[in-house]
Amino acid sequence: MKKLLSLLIASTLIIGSLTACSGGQDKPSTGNGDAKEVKIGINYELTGDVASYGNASVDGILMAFDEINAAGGINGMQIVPVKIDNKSDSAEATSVATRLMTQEGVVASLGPATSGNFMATIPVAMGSKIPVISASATADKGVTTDDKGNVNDFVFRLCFNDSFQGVTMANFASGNLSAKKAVIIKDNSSDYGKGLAENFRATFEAAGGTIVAEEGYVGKDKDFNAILTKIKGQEFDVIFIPGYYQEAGLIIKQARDLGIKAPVLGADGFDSPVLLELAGPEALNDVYFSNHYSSLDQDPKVQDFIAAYKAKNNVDPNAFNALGYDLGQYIADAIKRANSTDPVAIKDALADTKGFAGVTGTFDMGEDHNPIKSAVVIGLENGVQKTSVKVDPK
Amino acid sequence: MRVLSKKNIITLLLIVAVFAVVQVLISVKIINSFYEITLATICINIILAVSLNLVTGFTGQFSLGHAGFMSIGAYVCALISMNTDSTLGFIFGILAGAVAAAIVGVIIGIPTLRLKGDYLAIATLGMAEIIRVLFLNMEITNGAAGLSGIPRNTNWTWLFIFLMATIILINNFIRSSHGRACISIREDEIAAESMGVNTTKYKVMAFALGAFFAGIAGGLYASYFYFIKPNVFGFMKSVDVLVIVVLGGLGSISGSVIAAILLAVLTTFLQQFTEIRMIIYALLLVAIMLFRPQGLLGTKEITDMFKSNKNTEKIE
Amino acid sequence: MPLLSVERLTKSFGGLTAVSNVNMYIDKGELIGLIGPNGAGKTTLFNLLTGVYTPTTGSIKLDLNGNIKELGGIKPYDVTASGLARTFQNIRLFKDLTVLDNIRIAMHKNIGYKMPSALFRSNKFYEEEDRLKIEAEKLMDIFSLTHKKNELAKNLPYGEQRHLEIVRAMATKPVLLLLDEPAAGMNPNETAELTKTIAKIRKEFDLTVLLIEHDMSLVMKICERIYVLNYGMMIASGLPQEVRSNKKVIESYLGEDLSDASNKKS
Amino acid sequence: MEQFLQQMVNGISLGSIYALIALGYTMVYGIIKLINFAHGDVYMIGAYIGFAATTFAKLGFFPALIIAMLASAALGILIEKVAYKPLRNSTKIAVLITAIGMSFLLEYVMMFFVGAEVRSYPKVLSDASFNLGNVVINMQQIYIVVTAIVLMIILQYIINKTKIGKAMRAVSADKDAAQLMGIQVDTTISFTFAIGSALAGAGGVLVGIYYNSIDPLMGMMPGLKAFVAAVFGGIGSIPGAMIGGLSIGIMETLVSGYGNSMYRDAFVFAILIVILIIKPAGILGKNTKEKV
Repeated sequence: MKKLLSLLIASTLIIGSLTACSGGQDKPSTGNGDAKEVKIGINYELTGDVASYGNASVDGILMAFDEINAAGGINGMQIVPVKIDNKSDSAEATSVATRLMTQEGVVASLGPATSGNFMATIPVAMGSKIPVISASATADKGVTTDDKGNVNDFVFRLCFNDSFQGVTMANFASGNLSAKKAVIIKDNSSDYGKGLAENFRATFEAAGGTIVAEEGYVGKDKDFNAILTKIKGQEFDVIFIPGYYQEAGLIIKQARDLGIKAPVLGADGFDSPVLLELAGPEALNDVYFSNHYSSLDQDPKVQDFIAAYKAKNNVDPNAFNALGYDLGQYIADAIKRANSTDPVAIKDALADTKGFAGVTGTFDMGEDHNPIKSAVVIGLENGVQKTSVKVDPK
Repeated sequence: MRVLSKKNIITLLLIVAVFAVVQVLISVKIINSFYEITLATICINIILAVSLNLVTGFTGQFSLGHAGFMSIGAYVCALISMNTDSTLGFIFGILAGAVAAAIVGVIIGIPTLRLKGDYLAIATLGMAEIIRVLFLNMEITNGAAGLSGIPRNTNWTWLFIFLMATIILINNFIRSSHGRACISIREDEIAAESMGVNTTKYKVMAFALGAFFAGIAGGLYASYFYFIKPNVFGFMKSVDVLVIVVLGGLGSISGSVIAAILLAVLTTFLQQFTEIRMIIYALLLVAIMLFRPQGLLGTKEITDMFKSNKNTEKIE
Repeated sequence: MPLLSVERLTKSFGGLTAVSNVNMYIDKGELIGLIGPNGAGKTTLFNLLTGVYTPTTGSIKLDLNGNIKELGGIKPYDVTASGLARTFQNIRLFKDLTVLDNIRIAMHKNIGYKMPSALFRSNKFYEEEDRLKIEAEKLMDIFSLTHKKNELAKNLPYGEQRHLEIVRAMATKPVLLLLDEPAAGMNPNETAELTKTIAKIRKEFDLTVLLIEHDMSLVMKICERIYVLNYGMMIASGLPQEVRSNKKVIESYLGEDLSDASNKKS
Repeated sequence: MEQFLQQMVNGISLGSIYALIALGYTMVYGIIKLINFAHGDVYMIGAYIGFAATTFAKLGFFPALIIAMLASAALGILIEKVAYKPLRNSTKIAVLITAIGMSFLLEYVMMFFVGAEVRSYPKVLSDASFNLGNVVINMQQIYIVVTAIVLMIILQYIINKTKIGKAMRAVSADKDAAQLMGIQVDTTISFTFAIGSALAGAGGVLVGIYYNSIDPLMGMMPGLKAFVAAVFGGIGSIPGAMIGGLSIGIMETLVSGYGNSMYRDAFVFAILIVILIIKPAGILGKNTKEKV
């Protein structure tokens, strides 16, 4: 009886693994091939908690790929995106990355959008020697460098890390706004919110300011009246909201409704037309956030992208769209410069990027695989971008 | 030692053979690293499902908080093996995580297991949410950012060892007087009490044992997937495990094993249907429950089917 | 002191007093009947004796060779461990388990190994399981259920299910067996069979029995003493013939002639 | 003190939303003892229907509310007929898994069609606010509380005074007996789903207007919290759902306002567990013990 049981387990295990195998007999053809097309993996959060960020990034990436393909591709090769959903789950992200690299024969993989899920793909990339790039994984530690500080060769990102934006906004608060007391309302359910909050606090306090309160919320919350009422009773000069537009828009609206007039600060998570829709124009005064670019920028690259995106999707692009678009351009540019579909050559080209001019800024790829680019701090007036201050990296 | 009966030794040899075959397939790369991940997911899910089956299928206590116990095992194992990166550290981490989960299981089980049915389900769901919020706010767990860079000290060998240990030990438990006491609670709690079964004790025992093995699964998960964060162990994870158990059949260990494999193959297959994968998954879930609400095997084990065939043959 | 003595036992649910100030005793070896019309509180009294309900006031004392134990308010499994076992009015077998498993579960409290032995299958585990199986088979032999040991309880015919309930209760090795309407729903043949069985187990296991019956034919025939409950109160007690002629008892049965009543089958 | 009053205002308006969803939960649970996990998603669909009605059809608040309620009611009946009715004699857990499956289905079908991004409602109700002392009250908060109370009163009336209400209570007490008494059990259950879902749809529209933000996964957490509220108040009891919803809303607000906002959800669930242990039937529920 037990024998039969285990026999069965055994055979199902084998059958299970074999059926899994039979699905993928098509040979992974890493690069080279007949050089008519090049496969690029897209490993994003298309369903689950953070699906909106994943979908927005993929929109941008595919828009870039479409443009490139329409213009004849990379050195004559058409880009074939292999898009797989990771369900906003880190283990699934690992599995998808492995699938893309060992099964689908991609030369590079883009995404995931959030730091944790991106980190889950890093060991796979390092093992398979195929580059992974994220446009929005902002965590300071454990992304492009490992915990000992060594650079992860095959890992790149296009965005700022949390410390840069946290520090930038803290300096902006104490410098430009002469704030002495600040309140932090952070997205406690995302690594992004946590990282920004920590860096903001450290810098702001070092500059002589005090954090009078630090409150938290979780993604998809809609009611912030309780914490806003609580801080309303305290004295402070600015509110820092490390989080995404979906909640930040509501927080700003509810704060203004309750009569809280203090300036609101945020980071690139604010950059979305949805912020304006949620908060309404009246509430969006005295709101400042750091971003990669400003729509005020008259650079034709920026204006063309905004116009093209709008023509296609009927809305203004958000930060994920823009970063995704640049990510698509960036990988294509690297493949072109490498003039090869060998992942290692692509990796070298990615690392050796100088003066890449994207929508989200012109950058050199740094030694530590973080882009060296300046940020802009955008000021909103009635929901419209009115001011932008450029902040250069140290 | 009667445990070394001929039957059991043959079983053992078969288990070793299965292990060896898969090991060979891995080393000659017929099972490549992608399928190896699927295999790992299957092993971890089987451990989770079999341990939940002990609580929900055999003892009849409806739990929606299995991911909570898994997360305890995962965090404890991750923290220990990040500080002592060695196989010994890993083994110690796994066991420490499992024990921690079992202790929490006892602490939570004693008050909540007096509840019945849906109320217990909601209470266990709440308990798992509380555990998750604690991990989200603790310094040592690094909050929402999670723990990354967990050394991968696990591989097919360890996964298989823990998988087999889980199946064999839970199977042994079920087929002992203690296990029968648990089953009697599922069948009729009042009658069980009147037959001298200390229902609270056995519910807590099953709950703790289930938590222990969920903790092992968590440790394996942390160690295999390098990275954990609180949101991995949310309500959805508990539901995923419950779906495996119900799909396989409440009270059927082999059912859980088969369902875990089927679902893993299905998920892998559905990966390519990016936009509609969750729709297909949901439709399948509803359809299976509509057409086979008792699950694939009901309360039977796959071995029972062979046995009943044999019996009828004899009679004829 | 008698084997079981119940003193001033009362149970109220909110405003309703289901059992009120009941006194009774059972001597070792007796076969006692507890009768009364529907809703008289018989099953409530049973549930108080077996720990399902906690008494509002009063005491239930069990005397095992001078070792006196209070049963009121303790858990059903502790009551069972003290030596009381019961059957249920509406059969409560473990329906989806085999006959053998039903019996083995009831033997659980006498098992001689601990959980680690079960998990790792020590020699003790095998020895004890063997012993259990032998004992269970002995019990099944007595009730001629052996050939059905692998049948699911729910597949047995009604009469055998009732039998199995008794066997299962016997498997807990009780000193006092409480039978809750064992003949309910049985035809005369089955009832006769049951009567024989009860007599047999009394003799073979040196057992004391308390029997609830709504209908009196069985009770009058085999019980040595009878208690009569109505509206939660003990209205009469004594030998069958005394009870039969008791005015209060007759009234409580709506003036029916009890000889008639005893011929009727419910 | 002012702050406390303001927090109570916040808590009551949040609680009213939980109460609206909880009412549907409690009715469905009361009648077929099923945790209808898809209920939170009916609320989400209601919000989207209201969104479509106000944005594309340019309807006002009341027509949009009515349309959303009707459509949600129809959806509720459909879900019941397709997914739950065939399982009426199955195990509880099979039905629960089906409910979870339906919940996923609704969420991801919506995500497929409308995308994962949040949407915002056009302004169909005045969001003017006025001050009572230093306490700010938004007109929309008043709309929400009033709508919740009115719907609860209507519901209480339907259940206690009408024929169908009587049928609902009968089916909830004993389905088989009700059938024998000539009550059409299926119709009654459908009706219950219709009313419960209509309430959820109304909740969705109100939330859409009040918070101005809807997305396909918006039903998950409020759905769970509303179930907690229903259990807290005593499942199967209409006033219980109302009290439970308000209590959960106020408790959350107080934890965020005076305690640590990061432990808000943990606190709510801890309270739930404590309530379940000391009074398993909830505040207004009746304790029923199994007959032996």
